[in-house]
Amino acid sequence: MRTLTFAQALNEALKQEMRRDPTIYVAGEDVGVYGGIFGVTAGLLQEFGEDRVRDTPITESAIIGSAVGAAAAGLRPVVELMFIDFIGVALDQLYNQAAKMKYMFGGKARLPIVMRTTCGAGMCAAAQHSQSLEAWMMHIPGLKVVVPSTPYDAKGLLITAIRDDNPVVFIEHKMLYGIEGEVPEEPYTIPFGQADVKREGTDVTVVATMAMAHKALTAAEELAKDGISVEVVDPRTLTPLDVETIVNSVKKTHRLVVVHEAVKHGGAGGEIVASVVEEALDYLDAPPKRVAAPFTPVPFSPVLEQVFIPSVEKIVAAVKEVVT
Amino acid sequence: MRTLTFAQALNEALKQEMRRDPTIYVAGEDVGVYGGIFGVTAGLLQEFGEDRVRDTPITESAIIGSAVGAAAAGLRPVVELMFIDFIGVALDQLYNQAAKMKYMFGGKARLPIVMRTTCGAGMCAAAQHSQSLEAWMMHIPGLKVVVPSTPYDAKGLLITAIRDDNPVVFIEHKMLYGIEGEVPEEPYTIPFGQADVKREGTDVTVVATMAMAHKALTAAEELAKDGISVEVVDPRTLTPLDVETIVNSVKKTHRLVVVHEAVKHGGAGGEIVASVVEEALDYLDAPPKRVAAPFTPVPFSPVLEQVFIPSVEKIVAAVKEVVT
Amino acid sequence: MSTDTEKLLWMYTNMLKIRRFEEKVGEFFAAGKIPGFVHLYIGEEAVATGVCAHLRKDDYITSTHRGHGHLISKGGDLKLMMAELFGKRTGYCKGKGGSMHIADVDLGILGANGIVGGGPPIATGAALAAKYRGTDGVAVCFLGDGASNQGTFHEGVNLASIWKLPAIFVVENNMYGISLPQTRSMRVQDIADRAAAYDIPGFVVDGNDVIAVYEAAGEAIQRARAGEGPALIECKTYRYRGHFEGDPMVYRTREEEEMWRAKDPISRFETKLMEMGVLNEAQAREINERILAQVEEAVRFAEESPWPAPEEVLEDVYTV
Amino acid sequence: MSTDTEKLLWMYTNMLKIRRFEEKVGEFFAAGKIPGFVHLYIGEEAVATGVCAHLRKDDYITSTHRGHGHLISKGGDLKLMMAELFGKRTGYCKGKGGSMHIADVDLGILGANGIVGGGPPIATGAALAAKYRGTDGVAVCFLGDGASNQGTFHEGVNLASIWKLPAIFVVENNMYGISLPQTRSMRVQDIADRAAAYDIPGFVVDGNDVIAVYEAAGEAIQRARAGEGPALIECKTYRYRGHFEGDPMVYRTREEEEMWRAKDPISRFETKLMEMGVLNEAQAREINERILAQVEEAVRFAEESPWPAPEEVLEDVYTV
Ligand SMILES: Cc1ncc(C[n+]2csc(CCOP(=O)(O)OP(=O)(O)O)c2C)c(N)n1
Ligand SMILES: Cc1ncc(C[n+]2csc(CCOP(=O)(O)OP(=O)(O)O)c2C)c(N)n1
Ligand SMILES: [Mg+2]
Ligand SMILES: [Mg+2]
Repeated sequence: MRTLTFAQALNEALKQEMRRDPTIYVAGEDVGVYGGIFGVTAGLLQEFGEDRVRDTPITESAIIGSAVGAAAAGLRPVVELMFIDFIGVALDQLYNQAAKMKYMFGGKARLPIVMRTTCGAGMCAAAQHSQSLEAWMMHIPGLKVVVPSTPYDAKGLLITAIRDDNPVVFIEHKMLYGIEGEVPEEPYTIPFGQADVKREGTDVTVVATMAMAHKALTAAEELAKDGISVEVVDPRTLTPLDVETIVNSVKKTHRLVVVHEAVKHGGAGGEIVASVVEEALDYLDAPPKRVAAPFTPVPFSPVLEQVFIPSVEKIVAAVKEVVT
Repeated sequence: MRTLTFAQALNEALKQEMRRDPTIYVAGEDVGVYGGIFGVTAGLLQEFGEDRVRDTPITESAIIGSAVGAAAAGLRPVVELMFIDFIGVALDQLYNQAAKMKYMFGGKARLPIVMRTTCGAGMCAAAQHSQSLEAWMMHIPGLKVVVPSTPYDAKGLLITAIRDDNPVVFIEHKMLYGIEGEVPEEPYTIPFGQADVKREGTDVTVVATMAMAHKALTAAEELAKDGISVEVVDPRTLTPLDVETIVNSVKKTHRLVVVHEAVKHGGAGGEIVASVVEEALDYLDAPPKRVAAPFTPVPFSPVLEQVFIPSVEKIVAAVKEVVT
Repeated sequence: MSTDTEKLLWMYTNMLKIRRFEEKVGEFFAAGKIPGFVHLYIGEEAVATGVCAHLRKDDYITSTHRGHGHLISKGGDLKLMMAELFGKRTGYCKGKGGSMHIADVDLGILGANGIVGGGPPIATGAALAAKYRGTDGVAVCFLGDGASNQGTFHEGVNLASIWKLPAIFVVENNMYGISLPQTRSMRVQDIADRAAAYDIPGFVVDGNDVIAVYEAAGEAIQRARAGEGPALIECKTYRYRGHFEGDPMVYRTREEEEMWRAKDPISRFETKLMEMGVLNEAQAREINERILAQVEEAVRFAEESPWPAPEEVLEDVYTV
Repeated sequence: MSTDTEKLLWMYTNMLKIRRFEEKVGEFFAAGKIPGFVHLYIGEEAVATGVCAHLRKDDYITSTHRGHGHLISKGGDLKLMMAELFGKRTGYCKGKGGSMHIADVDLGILGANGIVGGGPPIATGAALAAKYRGTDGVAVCFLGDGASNQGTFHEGVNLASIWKLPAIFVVENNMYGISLPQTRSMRVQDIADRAAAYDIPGFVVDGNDVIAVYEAAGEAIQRARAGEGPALIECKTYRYRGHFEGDPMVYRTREEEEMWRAKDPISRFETKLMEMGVLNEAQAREINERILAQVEEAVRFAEESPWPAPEEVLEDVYTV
């Protein structure tokens, strides 16, 4: 099969969906003429024109807020928040408006909004351009939260997101844009709430998302050399969260390591660990472990940033701890 | 000893600290002439004047942002965010600016800011005035997060917060303002990161904060009648979190229930459960349980709101499940 | 004045409807039958009425925490509103929203809003949808003087301006944001002056004169329908009640209140209509009675309606 | 023009310092020695220079993602800056901040800022502190044309206005916010017109004429020191480089760039100073060489400095 980069897979999903449904429009900073700061919206303006591909001023509250109004009035906005770090200037429109409207209105609203955004460290972009804030998004009833790790997942999940009638936060880890993988040409969907077992194994379950899924797979390779068989589970969506697949894996392996790039304290890992122990405490042969960033802002210097980001070595070490 | 309401205890702390230190000022919506929408800043304007007690427009970004600038320039702002639900219009100034400045600047900044705010359901104030968002605050390195449950704790923790050289989010549950308790007249501090065992017990550890600490105590009373001895631990601060006291309690009781009013998914309970099982898995005789709100916005109708808020009955039921 | 009789009587009737409905709401709040925060619009009826007199069903509005007047003016059903205020399952939001979140998307009402400044970006988006679909629909955003200090106001208006959207921002300047007088929340005297920052027209009108509001809104809405972009209309008005029911109102004087009551939008308009011969005492009495009956019916409906079932708490979070 | 020779030469020297420093930064970025996002100020040097020429050490500034020019103008140390850009432990932020977060609180530099629109509320707070303590200190907020569309701008300026704080908002209108031309991000031609929304003075100046900037800033800062409140100064200027290093610049024409290069703030000022007899060729050469030496020294310092130790990642989160 043909391979695409993660960014190309997203771009293809956008184009295919926009061709299918004229009520979809794209808006955000530099999404048009520039084609998106990471190139994900490249070529859209040329194909779909200014009405459907809207360069906005620097005005995140109005970008997301106008998506809320447009969606309530029948359109299907796909808006870009250039970095998830910027959500603090616009979060109200996401959690108090988009996510709650349907409920507050007694069910009588439909908010098919996708907010695409980037997260993550690795580019020395420092404390305000490198965060992983998916845990905040998870804690918002009414939202769905998508965290793809491969080009294949990225395309299928984005198409699902665009067709979903609820507000969806679609988080793209910036270090993944360049990775390649096989991607079917035709449009396809991947259901939300279905974790993907990226590697089967029997000794330990490693749950990891986005860039960390790749590190977990690398760690699994290394651990295989030591005779440790690692199952890598990628939840793919955090809301809804496929606890069942994770629990089933733990029931098989009896050990759990959860990896994320966000800081540990208050992160998504707590939710995953808690969900597993609530359902499968007796299956655990060792205390679960979380591998996550230390409780600090993201440092700039490459030396420090690499210490900050959970490494393959740390995952290997954590797995070794739980299997012994 | 003299008793005060929770609101009065906070008011006294503010007055005593403002008398002590002329660099402290208070700012926020309706904090002056009105005395605060819940009365916590009553009398401050009269005693300290307009320079130190500043009524602001409706401009949360500028309220918090100006506190950042004023603190960096040597003052000690105590600002009020009327409801924590409103943080979405101003969060950037809290997490990208206040919380990160010291680190981003290589240590050379001091941001002694207290942001007081209210949380919680119980007044039929509906989805945008009833949330519990402490989990978001926990996930921000550089912030401290205070969640008092009694008038005594409220006063001591607020004084500690004001004297702390870091940004502190001080969360007051609105249903607690009227509760009474003994409060010493002189100023005193309660160190952050020290959980308080509100009731000793031997059969199960119930960790609960703010309004839920009271419900946990009530549940403990009821369970005592059935011969179940409940230890109620109130962390009092979520960052820093006193894992040690909680773990020690669990090592004694071998059972854990965590209660909070926030929605369960992505809530602080996940962090607490995960922290405990990572350190004390072998001590647990039953799967831990979380009692928390369902994954919905806060509904308006009193009938629904009371279903939404974790009840004494639900805590009792959860405890019974883990002890059998 | 060329407005036809029917329109004039609709405006009179609508203002009275708001007034009587809200008086009843105040009573039931005081009696403990309506819980939560309730912000009454009494005194400001001319604003929503004069603006909405121009709106069609396919136009949109965004409202505020002080929303009953907007909803009624856009065609909101009194029974469904009252039931919602009572927290009953027959209410507009099945009891999930309450006063601050009543909506009727089918009528183009995109909701009251508990977040001050929440509306402007949303109205901008609704206006975008109208334009995107090639209709001549408009979106009206109601907001307060206090809200015009919020950053979302600046952003919403600016976006509407550069995209030339059919959005009309109606500032209800009732002189206070809770306890803070407008004079202490901004240095400009006229909020309409802020329109210049976005190169759009700004109008200042007497918000207690429904005809003045009607005329300014007519001009702005006509421009918007013709594709000429947004406008800002500032209506100077006053709320008679506290910020919310239960407000001790320590921040203003009884003299000020009296001064404004003397400019009551309803009695002024009633007098005018009588002078014009459009209305007489008997008709006025008849209209009033009809409205009172409607309000009573709404109350009865609300009181007799069932509470939501506990398990309904879990419904309506997601569209499936 | 009454500005004395010393000040004129300081301004000339300062602009050159920014230019040479940043040229070097551009080189090292291209060579892969400086990581992350780097936004250069080249072409806009007159703005920071003309404004900061009035500032004292106890005055405050807030800066932006495009901050090197502001920092240098407020007295920032080139060695510490360059080391920070390299990510070394001897840098201003011990390698934790990088280009977007350089600060020197002791010099009143409250930080570059990665959040567009982050500065206005912060500068307002610093101005509040100056006023609160009864000093005549001021706070200057630098921001871009793009940032003036952000809600935080509206809020920060409004608060400074009603509290009559000594805050000066300097909009560096370089015609673009990344790829979006100012003409497409707002309908007003002059951002200074937005000052009227807060009833404060607004100035439009040629941002490539350091004397024009100096004079407008002087007036605004003097007012602020005298307790007359904030002002907005819009400086029309242009960035020569891409938005960040590596930007393909698909959104503007080479003709436009050439037009602006013809108005280069440094060569214009150099010519002027020579005409005035304040500067001659030899002096200019000498100044240039001195600056080059300083920049070289900064580079050497940065290159020779050690990396942070891994465990330092955990330090400096909290004040204990
Ligand atoms: C973001 C936000 N900040 C503060 C509040 C609290 N609040 C509710 S109404 C109100 C005053 C609003 O004033 P204005 O916009 O003038 O409207 P009015 O109440 O006068 O109709 C305030 C401060 C809120 N609901 N949302
Ligand atoms: C809140 C926020 N939104 C978007 C960005 C991304 N961004 C960085 S610089 C920039 C353009 C800023 O334009 P302007 O204010 O005119 O400053 P200039 O770069 O032209 O100096 C943008 C959109 C950001 N850093 N922060
Ligand atoms: Mg008002
Ligand atoms: Mg610019």
